[in-house]
Amino acid sequence: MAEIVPLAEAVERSVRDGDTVAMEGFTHLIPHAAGHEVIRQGLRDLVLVRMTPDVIYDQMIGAGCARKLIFSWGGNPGVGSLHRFRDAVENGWPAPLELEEHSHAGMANRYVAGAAGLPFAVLRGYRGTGLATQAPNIAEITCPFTAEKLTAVAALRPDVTVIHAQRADPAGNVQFWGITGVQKEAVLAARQSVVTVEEVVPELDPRPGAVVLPSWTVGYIAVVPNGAHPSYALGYSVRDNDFYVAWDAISRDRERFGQWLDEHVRGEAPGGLLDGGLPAAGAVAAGAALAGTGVGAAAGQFQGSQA
Amino acid sequence: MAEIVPLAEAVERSVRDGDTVAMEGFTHLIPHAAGHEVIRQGLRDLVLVRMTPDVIYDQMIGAGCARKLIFSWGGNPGVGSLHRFRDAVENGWPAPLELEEHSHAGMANRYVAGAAGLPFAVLRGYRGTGLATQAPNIAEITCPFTAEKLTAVAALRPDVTVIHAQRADPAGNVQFWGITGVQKEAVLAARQSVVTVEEVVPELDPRPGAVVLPSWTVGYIAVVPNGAHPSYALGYSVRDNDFYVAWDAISRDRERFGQWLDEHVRGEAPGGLLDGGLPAAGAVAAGAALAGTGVGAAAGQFQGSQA
Amino acid sequence: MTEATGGADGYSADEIMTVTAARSLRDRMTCFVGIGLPSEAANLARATHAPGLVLIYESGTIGAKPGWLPLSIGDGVLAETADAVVSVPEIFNYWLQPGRIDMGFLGAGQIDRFGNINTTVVGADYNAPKVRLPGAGGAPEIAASCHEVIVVLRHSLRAFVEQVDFITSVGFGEGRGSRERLGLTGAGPLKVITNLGVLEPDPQTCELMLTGVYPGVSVPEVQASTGWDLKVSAGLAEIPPPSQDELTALRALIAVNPNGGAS
Amino acid sequence: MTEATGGADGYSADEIMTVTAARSLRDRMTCFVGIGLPSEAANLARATHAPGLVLIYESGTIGAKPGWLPLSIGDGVLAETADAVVSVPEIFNYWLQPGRIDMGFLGAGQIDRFGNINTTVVGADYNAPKVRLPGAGGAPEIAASCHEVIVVLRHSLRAFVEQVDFITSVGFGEGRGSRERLGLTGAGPLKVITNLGVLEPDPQTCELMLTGVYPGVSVPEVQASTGWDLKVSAGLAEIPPPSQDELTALRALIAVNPNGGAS
Repeated sequence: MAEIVPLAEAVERSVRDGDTVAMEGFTHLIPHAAGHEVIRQGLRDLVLVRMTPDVIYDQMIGAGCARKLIFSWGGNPGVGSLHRFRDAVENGWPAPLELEEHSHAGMANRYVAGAAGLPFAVLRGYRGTGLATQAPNIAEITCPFTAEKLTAVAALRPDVTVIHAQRADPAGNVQFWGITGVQKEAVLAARQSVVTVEEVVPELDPRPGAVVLPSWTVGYIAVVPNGAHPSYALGYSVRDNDFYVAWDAISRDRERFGQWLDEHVRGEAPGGLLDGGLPAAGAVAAGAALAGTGVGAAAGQFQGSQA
Repeated sequence: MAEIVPLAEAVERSVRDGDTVAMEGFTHLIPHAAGHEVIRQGLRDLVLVRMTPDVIYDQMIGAGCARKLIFSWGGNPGVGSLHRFRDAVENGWPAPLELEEHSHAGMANRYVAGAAGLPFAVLRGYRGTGLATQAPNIAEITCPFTAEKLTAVAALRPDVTVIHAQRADPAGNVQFWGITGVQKEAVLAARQSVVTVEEVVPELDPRPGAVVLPSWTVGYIAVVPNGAHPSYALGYSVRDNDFYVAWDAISRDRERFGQWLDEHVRGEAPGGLLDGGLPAAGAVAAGAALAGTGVGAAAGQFQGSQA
Repeated sequence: MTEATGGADGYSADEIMTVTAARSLRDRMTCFVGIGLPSEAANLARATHAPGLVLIYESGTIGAKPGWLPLSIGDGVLAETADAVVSVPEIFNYWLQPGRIDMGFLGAGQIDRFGNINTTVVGADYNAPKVRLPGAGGAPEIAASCHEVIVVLRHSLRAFVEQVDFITSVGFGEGRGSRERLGLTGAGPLKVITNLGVLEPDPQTCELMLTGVYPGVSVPEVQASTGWDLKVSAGLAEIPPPSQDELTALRALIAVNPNGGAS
Repeated sequence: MTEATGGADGYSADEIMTVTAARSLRDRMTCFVGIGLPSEAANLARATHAPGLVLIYESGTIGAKPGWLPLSIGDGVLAETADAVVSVPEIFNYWLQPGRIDMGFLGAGQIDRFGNINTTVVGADYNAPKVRLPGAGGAPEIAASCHEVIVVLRHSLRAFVEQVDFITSVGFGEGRGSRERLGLTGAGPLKVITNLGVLEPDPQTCELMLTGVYPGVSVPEVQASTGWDLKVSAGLAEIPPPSQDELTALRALIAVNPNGGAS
């Protein structure tokens, strides 16, 4: 049975330093507010999992939460590079970031295997690519009927999956609709889950295209209106495309990023715990003077590869 | 692009003697009218595929359409045995029926593999059961990451899949809702498809829980109101439970079955072709005097195994 | 169909069987339910002591709350009252297979001393069966993957056999350790509930033994209906008869069934 | 970002590139579309000669009909105008993987003489890249499974290289026969459309050769922007400039984009 609690409590009770944390939402319904809470609580050494580590993980990586990233596409959709992500990979700032990268199809199937209680999933994928040799958790598998060679990917089983949804009911059933992405699989694959919602309504009337996660499959629910911003919740908000464009400049510079973090994340206290184990804000921004990362080249060329 | 045509034409253009034909619908939306059309057209030697070959396949098997049945549960749900099915298996009447049987999970995953363009699917299933050794298309497979032993099932790729849906639009997009079963997978796994619908509407407004099959994934659409009877179409009809109960007596006796077939299937001509290649009605009922099949024992005990 | 033996205090053997099965379900459990006796018992539990019981049918209906006994696992009432309706592949792959369901509730054609279930064929030759049964359905994976399993069926020599003619669904296989060797994640059939009493696996051998009888039922009577040398538990208990509330609820449930019961 | 070279008759190099890409799409095709240049071209085709083009985005929107260029593959307008919205696992497993999609429309960071695509890292050492690119996304399986693939990217020596630093998505691998050996079911990148002209694989070797140039573009100019010895097709054609209708439609499409184009 899901418990409805404040966001800070949901994160405090579910996420530990070093955990494997998946925050999913495919452009739509990205749990930004929960990501900010993870930053505020000063969590460290996380293995972050996400198909499209866009602005939300750029912020968490830049804030020093992550030790490793498991992903399939890391960019600012329609805008360009993720500068904090690139700074971590190219310059080890604020800390080195280990990468495990896949294709979207591979990541989606890794969640499917996790949700299905299987140790692996099979797909036509990776064959002939550098990914197949670069990443672990990818193996060749032979069809026992046709002898055809295919690819197996290992199941993903996050310690915690975090998503944002439109609604829950008082019993803790969760409902989301629109582009529903891989969130059902990500929640069902995880040991624990946190769902932020726009609102709690007395009853979840059926909606076209809606996914319902029964209360007994969810850990914690926190009511956070507009908790996906700058992503959106269909029926509640629209995607703040201006923010994604603005993020390019904010994130390009370490110092400006640090200021933004202080002002817009660490300065906000949606549910207490503000002073719980946080590093001093100055310490995070300290490395900014070392910048000059040379990022930003060719962003326009590379974004097309998002497909 | 789907073509909207009369039912007789849809069946005539898509099904050939000897084809592998899947008619799906999980209790809900069973394409009975299309099954009757297959009987009327006198199709023979079909390999019939269906998770739950209930009354619809009892009729088709009794009418002599089938050479082989690939299935996972053959009963009259909530009532008892399928007497025509049992007569074919136990006494070879009207013709011997080869069986390939699976579990529901195995059949569902065989369709999934077919829909996904994979030669096989993996599940935790069959291990320790007699099915694993009895049926082909089941093999042990080892996880390349954990060395765990699991089960692989071969993809199902029917020549034709036939389903019933609530609605289509003039462009041939198909929509169905309620218990949607395995129909999406069965259509996507097949080379060709026939969809009977309750009605064609100008526009398919979104419905909660609806599956939409785009026109370009469907072969033929035929408008057949109440085409699922005695099964039902949520929002259009209710399940005719009385018919399922009555079927027990109708189907128990070869002669009575033959009469029913003449009256309710062969006697109806929804779209021409009535005289196209049909055996004389008398020939079908001829074996009835040979009956005495001893069926009906223990039906009450066995139905519980449907779950 | 087995004739129900008349019960002592105005209840039938079938009624105490269903009531006993219902009592095995705890509130808020998730329960994968087959049609027939299992569905009757699960819906009785939901109508009495376990209002928060989550009923899951293989048609993909999760949290169905039917107001009467459905005749089939795909009745419209199941979809209309469910918390969620998912596809058939999904119900097996995402919900049953990972061990997400607490209880599997099965019927059986034959059952043997190690709780293995046959719903495929009666007779030694698969290709020339004496009786062709419906087949596996969802049972093999329910038996494999639910945390625990309850089997409900009426006692008879035909049904309770030394060894089943065909293993459709694995109980304890060849005895203790079999499930582990096969990689089956659930605990197996922890209770077999019949119209005479209750059988449970011996913790040492996993052989089913008699652990409870209904009022007025003798041990020899049960043994005479069992096709193996049925051992009796040292802690054999007499199972309490249905309460008036339980009987009333069960009869109300059956009375509103449009087809007069799913038996 | 590459500066668009000014076109002859009042159109830019980027505009003729997008128009040429759009012309490669036929009406009623199904087309798996990436954001950026591919999405621009596909939406232009739908707005002009191919109104029945079925746009499929990896966010799970099938048959999306956006009225403007979406900034991301998950913009609300895609879901709201789609014939069907499916989950991300489903779009890859049931729709892309089986070869159900006619055309895949990709961008690229680097591309090599055999049409292999790199969107992962620039530099020889994966662990210490000169430039970290976004990664694979859906591209490897789009490149593998669509019936055919079109790649759209701007010409430069940095982008058109003898051999990519990292094969993110396979074009023709090491040349003719590679795709078959790898079991890739689609035909591969049959066109690479740039801001200078069009490259297509040599039917014998699968090496990309120049088959078309835009008005005012010389062959040496294209060769000077290509990092390998670019062969020229015997049937080299001059590609017709955009028509006024095409230009008007393209500019209208970009003008209504809330964020001024997906560049």
